[in-house]
Amino acid sequence: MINKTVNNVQEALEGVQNAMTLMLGGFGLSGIPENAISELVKRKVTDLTCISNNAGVDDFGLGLLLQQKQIKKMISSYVGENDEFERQMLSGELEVELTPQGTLAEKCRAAQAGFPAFYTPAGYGTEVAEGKETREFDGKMYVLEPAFKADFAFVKAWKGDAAGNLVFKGTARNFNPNMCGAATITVAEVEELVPVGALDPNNIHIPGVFIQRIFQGENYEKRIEQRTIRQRS
Amino acid sequence: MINKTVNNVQEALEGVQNAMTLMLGGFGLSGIPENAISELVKRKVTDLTCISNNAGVDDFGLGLLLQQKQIKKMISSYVGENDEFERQMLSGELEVELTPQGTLAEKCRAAQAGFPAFYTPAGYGTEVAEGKETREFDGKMYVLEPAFKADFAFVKAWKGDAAGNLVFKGTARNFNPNMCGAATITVAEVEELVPVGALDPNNIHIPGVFIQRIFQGENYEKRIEQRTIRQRS
Amino acid sequence: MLDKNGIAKRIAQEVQNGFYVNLGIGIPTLVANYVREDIEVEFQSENGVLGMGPFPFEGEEDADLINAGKQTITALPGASFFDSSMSFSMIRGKHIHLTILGAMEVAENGDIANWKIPGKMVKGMGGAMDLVASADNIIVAMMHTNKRGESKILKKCSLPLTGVGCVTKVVTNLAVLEVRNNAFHLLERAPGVSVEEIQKATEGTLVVNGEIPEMYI
Amino acid sequence: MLDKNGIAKRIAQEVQNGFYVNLGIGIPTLVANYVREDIEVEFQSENGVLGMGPFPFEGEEDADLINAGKQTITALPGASFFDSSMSFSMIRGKHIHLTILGAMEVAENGDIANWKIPGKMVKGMGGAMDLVASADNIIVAMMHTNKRGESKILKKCSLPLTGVGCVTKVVTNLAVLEVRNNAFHLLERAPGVSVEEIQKATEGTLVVNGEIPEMYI
Repeated sequence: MINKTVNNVQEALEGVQNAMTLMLGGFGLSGIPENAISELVKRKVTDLTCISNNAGVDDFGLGLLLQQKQIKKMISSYVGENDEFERQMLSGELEVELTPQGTLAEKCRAAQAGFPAFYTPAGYGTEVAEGKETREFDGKMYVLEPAFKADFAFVKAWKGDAAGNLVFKGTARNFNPNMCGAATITVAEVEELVPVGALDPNNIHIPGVFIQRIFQGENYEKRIEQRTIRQRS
Repeated sequence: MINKTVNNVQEALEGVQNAMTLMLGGFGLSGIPENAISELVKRKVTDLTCISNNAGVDDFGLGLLLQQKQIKKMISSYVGENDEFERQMLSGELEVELTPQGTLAEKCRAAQAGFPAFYTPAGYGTEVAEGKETREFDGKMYVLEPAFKADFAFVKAWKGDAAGNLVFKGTARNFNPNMCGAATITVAEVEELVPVGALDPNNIHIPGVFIQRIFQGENYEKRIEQRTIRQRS
Repeated sequence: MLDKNGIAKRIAQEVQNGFYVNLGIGIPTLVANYVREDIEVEFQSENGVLGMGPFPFEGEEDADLINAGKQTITALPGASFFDSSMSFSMIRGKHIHLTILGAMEVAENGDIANWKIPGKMVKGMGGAMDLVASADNIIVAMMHTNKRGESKILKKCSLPLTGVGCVTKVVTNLAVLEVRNNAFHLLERAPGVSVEEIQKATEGTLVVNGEIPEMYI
Repeated sequence: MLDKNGIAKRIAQEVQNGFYVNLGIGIPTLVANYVREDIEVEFQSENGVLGMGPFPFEGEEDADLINAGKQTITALPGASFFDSSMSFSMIRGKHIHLTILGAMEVAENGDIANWKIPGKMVKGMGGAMDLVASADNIIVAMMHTNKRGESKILKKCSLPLTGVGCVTKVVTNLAVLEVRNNAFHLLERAPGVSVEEIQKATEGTLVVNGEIPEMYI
């Protein structure tokens, strides 16, 4: 067994530098690497390109990095929950590359799986496809999308072990598995670091081979973005 | 919940006809859809194109269909365990399309996921790439491989429920998940059909949306091809 | 004339037994409330759940269980969770039978715009571009006109497109329209709404063939 | 001169701490027996297991747990099972550090042939084409010559290729060769084997630089 554990978030982020491209898991605020984001804020690294489906909210998630103006460019599919984001984008301070959600996921997965590019129907005929190669297969048009290239991927899992094996919970899974192994270094933070052998090998969502560093996360807030309930009848 | 259960293998194979293209899960004899194969033998459908990583052995797995000369063409990555296969191939009775194992898996997954084709480095510069489009990305050469098109996919899971959700066991998983939803109709046979709700939604390998029919399989032999053991010291 | 719930109620009639359905944010989310209970349907949310149930009871909300609108939800028996890549495999691979989503504009050739107003609003397309590019059956839920009374049912979209030639049906507060052969074919009128009123509110080509029945809601 | 176990033993020295390793059928499978026990290594089998352990004890064989050679195996603590697509994501995505496989022929430009003898034998390539096209570090384990004494270390492969320009090292019963700049660079001699013997058994360009040490086995 190859041991991937590091002692803390500081060790986990060793090597992160200005102007790097980072992938960050999560959908909305669900399943985001809270510890890594906090540490990025502390480190004050700037000029970052962040690949993340969303941009957090004003005071949580990637919103914290936006507040500090650490992000040069966002690659996301949906960013509509964040006033500071909108301000920076409209003022031109922030570069934004909007990418269809399924394309975003697959650009991660392509990087993980060694595919240089792929054809997807998403965005054909829209401004998303402008300047991109398109091609017909069986009478339908597709857009060629290249795999992402990133320096670090930060993912958050529910449980993990020293071998780097990960298990996610509910819809907090989302982009996290697709980002594992899609960057030069993948850092996993987990709510619970369990002993090796405690995870059923049949139920591991991401095998440790895709992970370079894993650590026990701390103080998860797991904020709910849209609390919706129904009445007990 | 959309109920996918059918009563038996006969119902499960309704609509299978001569000259169809079938996908069959399994690696070697591990995780093969034994019940579906038996029923295909009984139905005496012929001129089949079978997509399966291996071709079984002489008297088990797809070897049973080869014995009855029901297969016109095999699409596989490795077929070296089967004398009757070799005989039919060398005599020209059987058409064989050998495909690298990872390419085979991804041609299934591409069909499942709505990708028309993909670029893979496997086979570049070999006879596998002859007549195929090749292309350079970042200084490396890739071969364009189209997604499979199949009429039926037959997969074998360990556990499943009426919603079509599937869980596989050990290395019997192999190609089975990638073939789910990769054909017009996907038929899953399971060792144990469990009540809806019994499977942890977090640990489902294949969601039921990819499955059209599911049934409780019977009389699994689960033959071991290469029994290797070590001595107790 | 229908309100949002009325539109959702009418669209719910399009949901057939055995359908996997993806519901967009807004009016589409309401559709789940009106689907007949005697048919088998499963709702997919593209952030990674199939078999989505109603909102949770108070105190049972789970930050790890949300829908594509970031709302807390529940999962029904038989549900499954999966990653984003697999979620869009379901969508791109045409395993989802029906997509219901909102729009800012729809054109008579089936084009749809719903993600960007240049210079004003750019929230992003989320999963909408994948959905409309992949699904065979796309129903748009929307108001027939905007707040200034201008038609959103157009000859040609003026806003940046989400997808081309993809919308199959539009259900608005005024009418049910089928999009076919570069025209909106009027299928049904909302209760109390005349063909003339619909014609007036429609900038795109409207085809009216014979007697147009009122919706049965 | 080495036997099969000797070749495996020598190759085991190439396995470094922290390596994920894919072992082909035949001699490569034996390598696992000789890896130093003080380093962390995991073995992947492309049919869908990472963290492969030794063969099971008698009576503990499981039809649902085999390796790429269809042999019954065990899984070590920390192991994981996955589908074929993900297995080749590991391989194609360069997450596996070392691939060790057998060959029928290797050429001085790094080409390898190991899956077909036209008209005689066609077992198929299995995962070999994916492995050699993807891995950065490919070691071939083979006999230096065939049964008729003819060299298998060639200027150019005569058999259908498995991959082009990919082999980095060859370990045979006679020598350790590095494949670089269109030549086989002799790194080590097998115990008791002279440079002349290796030269005689090698049809491809052999580069001999300075004193060639004997292997330390």
